[in-house]
Order: sequence, then C-alpha cells, then structure tokens
Amino acid sequence: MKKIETIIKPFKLEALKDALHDLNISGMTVSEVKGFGRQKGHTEIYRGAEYMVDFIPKVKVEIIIEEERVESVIEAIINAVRTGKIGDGKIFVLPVEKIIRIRTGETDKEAI
Amino acid sequence: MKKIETIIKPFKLEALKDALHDLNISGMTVSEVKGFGRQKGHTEIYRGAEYMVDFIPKVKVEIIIEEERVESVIEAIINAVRTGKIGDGKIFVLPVEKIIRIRTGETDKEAI
Amino acid sequence: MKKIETIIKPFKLEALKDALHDLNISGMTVSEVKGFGRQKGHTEIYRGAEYMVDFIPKVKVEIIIEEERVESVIEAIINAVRTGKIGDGKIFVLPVEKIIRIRTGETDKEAI
Amino acid sequence: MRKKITFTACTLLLLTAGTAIAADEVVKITVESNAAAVKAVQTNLNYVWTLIAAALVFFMQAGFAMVESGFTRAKSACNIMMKNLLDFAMGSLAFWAIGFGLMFGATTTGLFGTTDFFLSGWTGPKGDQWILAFWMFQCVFAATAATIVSGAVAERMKFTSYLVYSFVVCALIYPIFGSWAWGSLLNGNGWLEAKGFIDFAGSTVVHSVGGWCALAGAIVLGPRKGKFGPKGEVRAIPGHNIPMAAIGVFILWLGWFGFNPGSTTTGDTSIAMIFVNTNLAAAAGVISAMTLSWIMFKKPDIGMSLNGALAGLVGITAGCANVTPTSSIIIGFIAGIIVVISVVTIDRLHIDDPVGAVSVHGVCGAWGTIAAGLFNIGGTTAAIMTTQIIGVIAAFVWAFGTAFILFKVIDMTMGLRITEEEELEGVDLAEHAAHAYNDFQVIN
Amino acid sequence: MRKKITFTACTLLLLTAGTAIAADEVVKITVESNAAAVKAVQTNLNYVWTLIAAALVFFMQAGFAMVESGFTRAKSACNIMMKNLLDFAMGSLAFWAIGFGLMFGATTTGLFGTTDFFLSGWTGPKGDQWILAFWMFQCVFAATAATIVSGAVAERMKFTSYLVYSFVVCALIYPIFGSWAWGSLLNGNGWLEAKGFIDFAGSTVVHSVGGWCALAGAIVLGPRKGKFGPKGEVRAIPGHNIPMAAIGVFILWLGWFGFNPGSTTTGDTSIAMIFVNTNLAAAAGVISAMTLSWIMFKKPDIGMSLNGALAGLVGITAGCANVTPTSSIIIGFIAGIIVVISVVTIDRLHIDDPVGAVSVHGVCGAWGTIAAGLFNIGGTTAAIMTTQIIGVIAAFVWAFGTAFILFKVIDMTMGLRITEEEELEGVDLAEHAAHAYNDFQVIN
Amino acid sequence: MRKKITFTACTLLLLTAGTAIAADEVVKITVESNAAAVKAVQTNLNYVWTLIAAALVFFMQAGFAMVESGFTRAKSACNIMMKNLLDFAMGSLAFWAIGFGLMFGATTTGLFGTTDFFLSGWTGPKGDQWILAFWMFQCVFAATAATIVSGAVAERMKFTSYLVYSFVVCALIYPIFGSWAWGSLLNGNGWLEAKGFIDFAGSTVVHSVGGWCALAGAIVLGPRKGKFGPKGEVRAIPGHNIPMAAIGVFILWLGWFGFNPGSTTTGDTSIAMIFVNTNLAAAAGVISAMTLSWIMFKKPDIGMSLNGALAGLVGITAGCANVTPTSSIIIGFIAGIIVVISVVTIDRLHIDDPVGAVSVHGVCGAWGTIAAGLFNIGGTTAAIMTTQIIGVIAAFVWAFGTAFILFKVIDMTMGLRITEEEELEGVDLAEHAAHAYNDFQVIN
Ligand SMILES: Nc1ncnc2c1ncn2[C@@H]1O[C@H](COP(=O)(O)OP(=O)(O)O)[C@@H](O)[C@H]1O
Ligand SMILES: Nc1ncnc2c1ncn2[C@@H]1O[C@H](COP(=O)(O)OP(=O)(O)O)[C@@H](O)[C@H]1O
Ligand SMILES: Nc1ncnc2c1ncn2[C@@H]1O[C@H](COP(=O)(O)OP(=O)(O)O)[C@@H](O)[C@H]1O
Repeated sequence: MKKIETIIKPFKLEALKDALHDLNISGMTVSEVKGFGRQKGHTEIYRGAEYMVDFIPKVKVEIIIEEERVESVIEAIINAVRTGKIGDGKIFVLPVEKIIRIRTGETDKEAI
Repeated sequence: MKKIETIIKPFKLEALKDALHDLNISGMTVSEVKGFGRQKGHTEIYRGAEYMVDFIPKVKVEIIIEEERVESVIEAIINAVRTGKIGDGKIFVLPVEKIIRIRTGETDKEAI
Repeated sequence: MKKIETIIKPFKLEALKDALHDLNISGMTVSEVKGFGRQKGHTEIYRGAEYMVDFIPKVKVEIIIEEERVESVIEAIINAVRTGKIGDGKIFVLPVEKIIRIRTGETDKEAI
Repeated sequence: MRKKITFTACTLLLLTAGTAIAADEVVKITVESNAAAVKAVQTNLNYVWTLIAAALVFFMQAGFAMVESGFTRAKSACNIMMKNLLDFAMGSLAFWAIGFGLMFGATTTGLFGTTDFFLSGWTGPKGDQWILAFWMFQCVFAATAATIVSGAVAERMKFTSYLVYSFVVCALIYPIFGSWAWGSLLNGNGWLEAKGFIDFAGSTVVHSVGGWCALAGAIVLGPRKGKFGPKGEVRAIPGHNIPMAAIGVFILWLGWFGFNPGSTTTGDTSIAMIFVNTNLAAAAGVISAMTLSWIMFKKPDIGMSLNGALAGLVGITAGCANVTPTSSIIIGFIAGIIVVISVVTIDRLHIDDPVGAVSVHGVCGAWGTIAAGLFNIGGTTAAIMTTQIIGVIAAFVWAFGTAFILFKVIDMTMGLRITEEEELEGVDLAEHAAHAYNDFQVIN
Repeated sequence: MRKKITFTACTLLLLTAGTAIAADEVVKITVESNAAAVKAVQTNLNYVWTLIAAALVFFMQAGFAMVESGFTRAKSACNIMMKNLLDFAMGSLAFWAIGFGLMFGATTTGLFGTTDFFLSGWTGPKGDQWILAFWMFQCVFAATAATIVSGAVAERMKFTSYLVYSFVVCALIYPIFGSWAWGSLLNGNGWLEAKGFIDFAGSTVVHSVGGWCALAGAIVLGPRKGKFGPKGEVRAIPGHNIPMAAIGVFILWLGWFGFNPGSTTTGDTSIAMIFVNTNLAAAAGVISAMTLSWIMFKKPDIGMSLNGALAGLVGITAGCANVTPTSSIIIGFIAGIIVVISVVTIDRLHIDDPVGAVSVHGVCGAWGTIAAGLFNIGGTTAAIMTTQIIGVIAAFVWAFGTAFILFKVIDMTMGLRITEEEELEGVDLAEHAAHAYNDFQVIN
Repeated sequence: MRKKITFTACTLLLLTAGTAIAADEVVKITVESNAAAVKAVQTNLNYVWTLIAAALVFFMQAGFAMVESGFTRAKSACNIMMKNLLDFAMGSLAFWAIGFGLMFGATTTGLFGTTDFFLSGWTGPKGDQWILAFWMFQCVFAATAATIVSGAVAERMKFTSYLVYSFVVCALIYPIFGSWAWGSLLNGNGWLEAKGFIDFAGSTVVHSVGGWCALAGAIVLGPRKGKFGPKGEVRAIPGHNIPMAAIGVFILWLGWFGFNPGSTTTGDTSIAMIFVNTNLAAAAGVISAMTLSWIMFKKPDIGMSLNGALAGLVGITAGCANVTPTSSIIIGFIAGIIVVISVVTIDRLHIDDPVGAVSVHGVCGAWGTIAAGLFNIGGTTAAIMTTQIIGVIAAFVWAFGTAFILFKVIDMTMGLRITEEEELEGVDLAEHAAHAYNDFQVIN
C-alpha cells in the first residue's frame, strides 16, 4: 500500500476529485498548505510598503491506495491538473505499512 | 519508529487526546483536513442553488511512536473514537527513519 | 529520496525559509498544525470560565530532498529554529519512493 | 410625486415665510393662530425625535445579532442572524396585529387592552398620526424584548420553534405585561402603573421580561453539549468572533441613546439628563465589571467588560429620567458587579446562557428597577420601594412562568431542540443547510 | 472660533428667552414677527430632519458594502470595499459638478436641467441654504443608485472601468432620469412628473435605475468562471461572510428610515406613516421570502430571507407616503415572493448577479412603482396605472439602454473584465495587490 | 412611570393644541408668551440636534475600533476592542470628574478652568439642562481625542498603562488645551480663542492633539518586532481584516456628520453647508489619496484610500463652517495627498504607527487648521494665519510634550510595553488570556 501525496493549485481540486472518482478511488484527504517550488511568490502592497508573499496557497491531496493502482492514479492526477505552467505541483509516493478502518476494524487492502 | 496517521471526526479529538494521555504518549500533531471515504458529503443551499459539499471536515492526528507501542496506540485510538457509524475514519501506519528533538539534538527513541 | 517533516514555532518560519534558501533547497510545503510535546498548553479565560488550551499552534514544514542532502538540511533546520527552550519542535525523516513533477513529468531526483 | 410636491411646497413656504404671506395662507395671523403654530412645530419636533429614536432602537437588532453571534460558535452564526431577522419581522407583524392592542388598547380590567388591534385606531393620513409614531417606537421595543432570548437559546434550538416563540412573545407575553406598566401612555390603564411603578424606559418591562423568558428557554432547552463536563465542571465554549461582539456592544450603546431618551417621546430639554445618565451608567458598568473580572480571573476579561457596559445600560433604563448623573454612576457601577457575579453563578447552576442574556437583561433589569426607586431624585419611600419590588416580582412570575409553559408546550408538541448530531455539525447546517464562512476553514 | 461663539450666543439667547428680552433683540416683537419666527423654527427642523435622514442614507453605503462583500468570496472583499468607497467619492464629486444640475436645474425641454452645476445656485452663507441641504440629501441618493451595480459586477470587473462607470452614472444616467420624475423638487420640471408619476422615494428613480444598470453590467461582463457548469447547470458560489451580509441588511433597513421618510424633506407628522409602512413592508418581505424559500428548497434560506427584507424595502419606496400600513404589508409580502422567483430565474437565464441586485432593486423597484399606483390611498385609476407603467418602462429603456452602451464602450476601449487568471487568483490581488484577511488561510 | 405620563400628557397637549386650550394652561396667551414659546421650541430643537449629533460622534468609537483592529493583526484584536471600550468608559468618567471643569469652567488665567467639576454646574432637573447636553457633546469629543492614540500604540502596549494614559488624556491633556481654544463656549475663556483662532469642530483641538499624543506614544514604545528589518528596511505588517477597517471608515464618515455640523450645537440652517463641506472634503480626500497611491505603488491601495477619506474629514474639521464647498474639495484633496506622503515618511523615520493615526489626525489636523485660515470665506489676513499657526504649534508643543513625558514616566514606573515573547504570542493572550477568533486557525 502506498500513500500518494500531491500538491496542486487550489482551483484544480475539483477536477482532480472528478478524475479520482472516475477511477473509483474510495477516499482522499485534502488539506490547505502553502509552498514554493520553482514557482516563486509575488509582491503585495500594504499601506505604502511593498512586501514579498513567498508562499503560494496550494492544496495537498493524500490518497492511500493499493500498490498496483499507484501508476494509474498518478496518471489521472497529471491529466487532471496539468496546465503546463510553472506551479503545477508535484506528486510524492510514500510507503504505508498498515491501514485500519476504525468503524469495522478491517485492515490493509480491505480497509482502503 | 512509526508514524501513525489517523483521520477522525473533529468532535472526537478531545476523547482521543485523553486516551493518548492515558497511554503516556509524549506528543502529537493535529491538523484540519477535509476528506471523504465511504462517508459522502451532503447538500447545501445558497440563495436558491443547491450544491454538493463533497468534503467533510475531519481532523488528522499524527503520532510518532516506537514500533513496539504501535499496536497499543491503534487500539486506544479505536476505543476512543469509534462510534460504529460511517465516517469514523481511518488509521495509517508509515515508517519513520529518523527523529530529532531540535532543542537538545537527541535522536530517535530518545527524541520521541 | 527522503521527506523531512519538521514541526516548529510559527514565528521561526521566516528564519527557516532563509536558511533553506541558502542551502538552495528547491521547494518546501508549509501547513498550520497544532500540537503538543513536552511543551504543554496554557490557560485561557472566557467569560469567567478558565479552560486549558492544550494544543499549541505550530507550523509543519515538509521538504522532499535527495538522501545525501538530508544531514545538511537537518543541520540547517536546527541552526535556524533552535532557541533552547521547550517547544522548539522536532524533525522526522520518512522514506519517499517516487517523485513526479506534474508540469514536465520528470521523476525522482530530477523532479525535486 | 404629487405628495412630495405638496411637502416641498410646504417647505418652500416655510422658507419664504416672514418675508411674504403665501397665497394659500388666507387665514389671518392672530395671537391664537401663532400659539397653535408653535405647538404644531413642537409636535413635529416630537415626531422627528421619537422616530429617530425608534430608528436607533431598531439598530439595536444589529447590535444584538453581533453580540450573540460573536459570543457563540462559527457553526451557529447563520442561525443567530436568521433568528434576529425573523424575530424582528415576526415581532413587527405580531405587534401590529395583536400586541399593540393588548398593550395600549383601552381596558376595563387593567390586565390587557382590547382595542387598537391591526392599528385600527389610525384614521388615515388626515387624522392624528401620533398613533403611528407611537406604534413605531413601541414596536422596536417589543422586538427588543423578543430578541433578548435568542442569545440564551443559541446553538441548539429548532428554528421553527423559535419562530413560534417569537410570535407569542411579541403578541402576548410582552404586551400583556407592558399594559400593566405602560398602558396609559396611550389608551390603556394598567394596575401596576396605577401604583406609581417607576420604569421609565423599561428595565423591567423590556429587559427583565426578555431576560426571564431567556431563563425559561435556557432551562427548558438544557445546556449545549459539552458545556458542562462529566463531573459537572463548567467548560468554556468560546465565542467565535469577539471583535464582532464588541462592535455589537457599541451599537447597542448607541441604540440606547434612542431607547432611554426617546422614551420621552418628546423632543425637549429633559432628554439631556437622560443621555448623560445613560452614558455614565454604561461607563461605570464597564469599569466595575472589568475590575471585578480582573480580580477574580487575574486578567481584565473582555467578555465581562462588554457585558458590564450592557449591564450599566440595562441598569439605568428604569431610572434614567429620575436619578441624578452621580446616582447613575453608582447604579451602573453596581450593575457591572452584579453581571459578573450573575454570569458565574448561572454557569454554576448549570444553566447554559451562551451570551449572558439572563444576567444582563433579567438580573440587571431587576436591579435597575429597584435602583430607580432607591435613587429617585424626589426621594424614596417604603411605598415606592414596595411598588418597585412588586413590579420586579410580577415581571418574573409572569414572564418566566408563561415562557416556561410556552417552551414546555413547544417541546412536547413540535420539539424544541435539534438532535445531538445536528448540534455537533452545527445548527446552521441542520436548520439552514448553510455555512457562515464559506471560504474559511472553521474548527469546532 | 468666532462663528461658534455666535451660534452659542444664539443658543444661550434662546435658552434665556421667555424670562427676559436679550439685549441685541431690539426689534419689537409683533404678531407678524412671531409668525415669522415660528416658520423659521419649522424651517430649522426641516433642515435638521433632512440632513439626519441624509446621514442615514449615507450609512447605506456601509450596508451595501457589507451585503455585497458578504455574499461574494473572500478573495474579492477588498475590491468590493474599494468600489463602494470610490463610487461614493466619485459620485459625490460628479453629482456636485454635473449631476445635480442636470437633475434639478431649470429646463425648458423637460429632459434635463441646464443650471445649478457646481452648486452654483448657492449664494453664500448668508443666502438661502436650502440648496445645500437638498443637494446633500440628493447626493446620497445618487450614490445609492450607483452603488447598487457594484454587487452585480462583483469579482470580475476591472477597477478602472468601474470608476468610469460610476462617474457616468452619477453624472449622467441617474440625474437625467431623475430630472424626469423629480426635477420640480427644485428648479426642474420633468415630463414624467408632469403626468403625475408616483414615486415618492425612488423605487424607480433610484432602485430600478440602479438595478437595470446592474443588469446591463452583469450581461456585458458575463458570469464568473465556474458559476455555470459545462452542461449549463447553475452552480452556487457561496458568499464568504454571511453574518457580515446580514448586518449589512440591518444597516440598509436602518438607512431606509432616512431614505423613505426623509424624502419628505420636511420634519412633520407625515413621516410617521412612512416609517411604519417602511418597517411593515420589510417585515412582510422577510416572512414571504423565507417561507417561499422554505417551500422551494426545504430549508429557510438565509440569503433569500435577507433579500426578502431588501425586496420589501425597495417595494415600499415608491408608495410609502400614499398607501396604508395594511397595503404596505401586502406590497412587501409580494415583493418577497418576487425576489425569490427573480433570483432563481436570473440564475436560470445564465446571468450572474452575485448578490441579487437586479432582482432586489430592478425587479422589486418596478413592482413597487406599480404597487404605489394600485394601492394608492386616494384610489387608483387607469390613468394612474398607465403613468406608473410608463415610468417603469422609461426607467428600463433609459437605464438598461444607456448602461449597456456604456459597458460595451468601456469593454471595447479600456476593457471591462480582468483576465481569467486574475479572476482565479482573485480580483483583490490583481487590482489592488492586496488580501482582505491576511492572518487567515482562505480557501477558494 | 409618573414622569413618562407627564411627558405624554404634554405631548397630547401639543397635539390637541390649536383646536382647544388645554385645561391646565391657565396663562393667557400673549404676543410675549408666544415669542417665548417659539424660543423654547428652538431650544428644544437645539437639544435634540446636539444630542443626536453626540450619539453620532459616540458611534465613531465603533469606527475607530474597527479601523484600528482591521489594520492590525488578529492576535491583537481583543486588546484593541478593550482599549477602545475602556478609553471611552475611563474618558467619560475622567471628563465628568475633572476634564470638563478644566476645559469649560471659569478661569482667570485663560490657562484652564477651575469650576464645574463633577458636573457641579447642573442645578437639578428643574434648572437649566444645557450644561448636560453640552457635557454630553463635549464628552464624546474628549473620548475621540483619547481613542486616536490606541491605533498608534497597538499590539505592544501594556493594558494597564493604556488605562493610565487614557485617564490622563481625558482628564488633563485634552481639556487643558481645549480650554485655550473653546473654553468660552461655556464659562471659560482661553488665550487662544481670544486671538481669534479658527477651529470650528476641532482639527487641532481634537485631532491634532490626539495625533501628537499618538506620535509620542509610538516613539516612546518603539516599533513592533519585525516592523523594520535588520538593515532598516520597512516591512509591511498587513492588517488582518481589511473589510472591517473599511466599514470602520464608513462609520467614522457617518460620525463626522455629527462631529462637524453638531459643533453648531444649534439646529439651524447653518448646518447644511457644514454637511456638504464635510462630505465633499472626504470624497476629495479619497480620490487624491487613491490616485497618489496608484502613481506611487502602481496599484490603487485600499489602505491609503481609506486613510484618504479620514484625511479629508480631519482636514475640513477646522474650517467646515467658514469655507465654501469648492474650497472644501481643495482642502480635502490636499489632505489626501498629505496623508499618503506622511504615512510613507513616518515609516521611513522608523516610527511604527500601525494605522496611520499620526498622519491622519496629527498632520492632517494641522493642515486643516491652516487651511481654515487660508480659505476663510471672509478672506484671510496675515493676522489670521499667524493665529492659526500659533494654534498648530501650541497643540504640538503641549500635546506631544505632555504625552511624551506621560509615556516616559509610565515606562519608567509601571512599564509601557509587553515583553517580546508576549508580543510574539499576541497581546490578546498576554493581557487578556483570550483569542479573538476561537473557531478559526489564525496565522501570524
Ligand atoms: N522539494 C519539495 N519539498 C516539499 N514540497 C515541495 C517541493 N517542491 C515543490 N513542493 C511543493 O509543491 C508545490 C508546487 O511546486 P511547483 O512550484 O509546481 O514546483 P516545480 O515547478 O518546481 O515542480 C510547491 O508550492 C510546494 O508546496
Ligand atoms: N483511501 C484513502 N486515502 C486517503 N484518505 C482517506 C482514504 N479513505 C478515507 N480517508 C480519509 O478518512 C476519512 C474518513 O473516512 P471514512 O468515511 O470513515 O472511511 P470509511 O468509512 O471508508 O472507512 C475521510 O474523510 C478521508 O479524509
Ligand atoms: N511524538 C510526537 N508525535 C507527533 N508529533 C509530535 C511528537 N512530539 C512532538 N510533536 C510535535 O512537535 C511539536 C513540538 O514539540 P516540543 O514540545 O518541542 O517537543 P519536545 O520538547 O518534547 O521535543 C509539538 O507541538 C507536536 O506538534
């Protein structure tokens, strides 16, 4: 089992959700983050003082999934959120050792 | 060392905290997330337009813990937050390779 | 490739960002969390009722990095955020199996 | 447009008066016509003053909405706004149809009026307009009494039940008590005012009545989940927007400059003392509540300081026209102390009043009524004090009693409280399928 | 200081009058001088009333800003505030320089005035001051008409273009129509008022004109990205701060107590009925809009209930001085129903009006104008109704037509809309390099 | 109730007057009694106007609280509200006990009054009530001067020290200066007004005095941590709720319609010009500040535009009764430019004034005072200008001097500033153990 973490542009969340639905992904977790990669921040003005806003608002989506579905999920993410512009985001894959569904006590694959 | 990530209903945080206290867990990190699993969202109304709120507010709790305590923590989580209803949440266990306490520089088990 | 997660005091984010810039770190992701470790919460008052605020606001910074740079990043973090007081925070290192840059499709080291 | 032209013609007339006699003023100017004209201008001034004061009191609805919403959780903010909007809307119509007649209609029993329903006393635009001005002023008072409750029952009451409640309060509970104390301001004639009861602007009539209804509501509903711990300990459920609550208090303070001096319904020099008294009592209430909270909790508490202002204002409402400025400071100061003790006590009694409505309006209203007797400029007597105490007790028995029955009946028939699950998710979602802050992540 | 001393001397004089004749009052008191003095006091009262009413109407700017901002997203909140600030500032100067003269200056054609630009009719502090008081009152009306549009074009319009728009509305579009209906209130003489058009406080003149301009703006701009789905389905874009919107509605309701009764520009007893009518219509609008939303959407909708209040207020604006309180309830009730249906319909027409400005001001303004004829206290006739309908149509043709051209011309020259990317990031960032809520994480 | 009955009886009397002579009016109506009655009605009107204006000025407290809180961080919002609440409460009592007497009591030196402490000039409800009306109006002015400072010292000052400060300002610093310029409005007689100093509503007396105290506070306290970088670069610390700040500005603008025209303390036709001037200057200030910010920063800055409105308002305060509307536009326009330059300059001087209080009130207050001389309707002379400049300098020397000493003394005795750690965690937590937004995650 793997955890796919992807950091995307906030307004792409809707599209990503739809794409994952189409893949019959059974769950996902979303959180608001800020970050920078190649895409850097921008300048804002406040009462006559300019200042850099370094961190850009992003959305982090976490999907726990069977190993064999990782590739298809990655593909779906890329298709859904890619604009070709800087700031499109990244995907990270991490190992997961155990999964438990609290309600039923099911574990691992059954629990996804 | 392992990282236990659990996604629970927000109003269960208090109970979970107490349960982990009882286990003498030395630390935890909480963040607000939104997600869906089997539990789906609900419909809201705004000035005459119905719309789906897909993502349900959840709380993510992360606990870094020695391998040998993983089972007891999982048990404690289940006992604390389970209601038997859909949306009770999930537990994920991930490997952690290194831990450092910034203040002292202690590492791994001593740093937990 | 590794993921370095560090939980720090919010007002140290600026210093950490500068330190990582100096290391030529190409990206980072920040989120707001609450937590406790050795540092416990404090008491607040609301209309005559005292109550414990258990969780202290913290910032979680995630950096995905090549294995060989992990040590230098850890060092930089410690130097940047350490005050020697309780609540300085922690660093966790987790394994990452795959990285993809969405815009270009590059993977792993090239994608960091 | 025709009407407007007429008015403006009249305006221009007045502007040019003194230099020339306008064409349609054929009546000869005499000493008597002058005397009548002066009185007419004073009458106009009374209307202008009373109606501006009514507008200020109306604005208190916004103040209440902000205070109540600020002191409760984000997940209940839409519901609070809806309740404040609807109790005013419902209340206006209920008071128009029924309440005004019960309160100010003619009566033979001294218990309630039986004429003037549906503003039937108004004889059209050519007749006496005072009944309309007076209705407007009294209507915003009735709605104030109603809206006091919404804070105490916040975050857990069914919306439909609240609508029923607010109709009944504005149509029956408030007006009937009001007729006892104020009926003779129009066509009525209440038993309490006959005894010489002093409650100039309504410490008892408006605030205590509202406060005791709030108490009944809070008791029948029971506390919000989590307000009291398993071992009975009092837990804080902090409000979600303290600045909003603070601005609400400023708005209420402003509104009170209509509430108290406007109760003269006369634009004359007597309003000056009422303004000063109102302001000084509020200021003193802030100081004493803050100081006491500082002593008790080690920090100057903002919630208590804000309640202190309201306590001072409620406290001076009864006596604002018949105590001195110095007395007002004392009255407000004591009100500020009372409110702090009362809030803590009500918590200890395991009654959950999220915004302190019972303490501010009920308890300080009672204090204000007694203080109006004690500090009466003309001196106080046992008779005065007895009457004041009778009024205070009558208000409690009537308002708490009828409201308790009302809430119990609602509870047993249509249900008073949302389900536990709905409460956890928030009354906004349950009752309105809505969120207050859609672009923010909200905790709790 | 000198001036102030004079005034105070005068005050003191008045205070001591009746006991002694002040030294510098050498003129003998006669029946005629008394009559003149009475009229002067009434004139003073008219000034005080008109200007307080103007202040209340001014405050509606804050109400509009809160409603519009609350009903749109957090990423557009600075821009909404800027638009409301600037349309008032621009509008004040435009109306001073040009608009007032076009609206109230002398005219031979009945189409627009040609005198009184730059307040040139004012002859200095010793002359007649009425033109200033009247200007002030009319200026806040003009700005109201202008500001109605800002909600409908929210979150996507270029700021510079909005500035141009608000100048043109306050300088040309609003005043020219205004001169047709209200010109004779000063030196003008419009063709519509000559027919006996009834629009006491501006259901048509202010609200419909503003609403139809809003419609033109919303159409020319097109919908916000995401408002309508790929299959044409209507999507909700929930507002970011519903409590703020609700408080805004309370402020607007308060402001209407200046808007409607203030339109007498005379402090007399006639304002009482206007107050009552205004209040009852708003209350009825709330009830009907809430009820209908409850039936249609299964829940009492807060957005619709708030719009219901505004609908009732707009609906009663034309007829507030010439319908009975009971009629006002009917008018407001129907307005509340109309607004719900209209909001849903406009959504279905794929016109994106984020705050419902077209429905509230345009549609309910038209309804109010017709209702003013239908429910006229003096009775209604085919002639009255024809005139009312002519007025409604004239407003639509003029305001929608000119505004449509204006927005099209702006679009083709300087551009009307921000880029798609700017819209996604938010108009605040794009146009003002700013965020509204810097310490909060904002979604959306 | 007795009092209320009397008033209403009187009302009814007036209503019936003209048709019949009421029973208890036994005095024969004569030309003289009519003259006295007219004057009494005008007196009543003056009271009504002055007190409504006072209520509007009171409401400015809410405006200040919103502006100051909106322009600072979420972690300081409770503290700002507490400061604004307490400076008004403290100020009211301090001004009642001491300040009013110093300002308006009789004096032989022309330096400060020595009578009328504790409202001792009031002889009871049967005597002259003017002193109460006048006190009320002056009290809200004193509190305005006090509250100006709270923005400049925001986010870092100890709460106890702020209480001491606000007591001293309302009891001593403001009233003593006030007695120089305005003492003769009651029983006083100041040296500055003797020279003919023009400051109708207080550009200098209220705003500059407040602004220079703010400057002293900001200097003695030092900047907030992080405001200036290690290399001395100016850093932005963005405010947490810009819409709240914007609504605060609208409320202040509204309040100014009490502040300026209310300073006539007479309800007569002269208030029209003051209304118009106030409005036009504010509008012009918005336009010029926005335009200049656009030029300087490439974007129309919302903070600067809002400050522009306030700058225009402060700028016209001195001369509102003795300059023409056209001059008002010029005065406001220049004030808007001044405020932008001043804010940037004060930043460069490494003085941290989070809300721009020094620029808006201090600097634009000075400009307004000079402008009142320059644009004087009656023409200007070297003598007038000299006096104006003397007044401006006197205000700076007195207010900055005494406030500087005051803050230094507080600093050396009880401490002026919270600790660095407390500042990082937020003054709300440190001083009130509270958070403003409990259901939101707050950054910063
Ligand atoms: N090395 C990294 N470690 C952690 N987060 C990263 C890293 N690189 C990028 N991110 C996250 O991904 C987001 C999008 O990155 P982006 O600017 O698209 O990167 P790039 O263009 O370099 O692929 C960033 O805002 C940041 O939150
Ligand atoms: N496969 C998954 N990947 C990531 N997060 C998940 C996944 N499944 C569930 N979650 C998270 O857990 C939360 C609770 O899930 P829940 O509805 O209780 O799941 P189930 O009933 O399917 O066990 C979801 O809201 C979501 O945030
Ligand atoms: N075992 C743990 N698991 C998860 N998070 C932890 C753990 N220990 C500490 N943290 C996080 O790190 C933050 C800082 O911890 P801190 O109080 O500095 O810990 P210590 O002093 O014990 O090193 C905490 O607020 C919490 O968010």
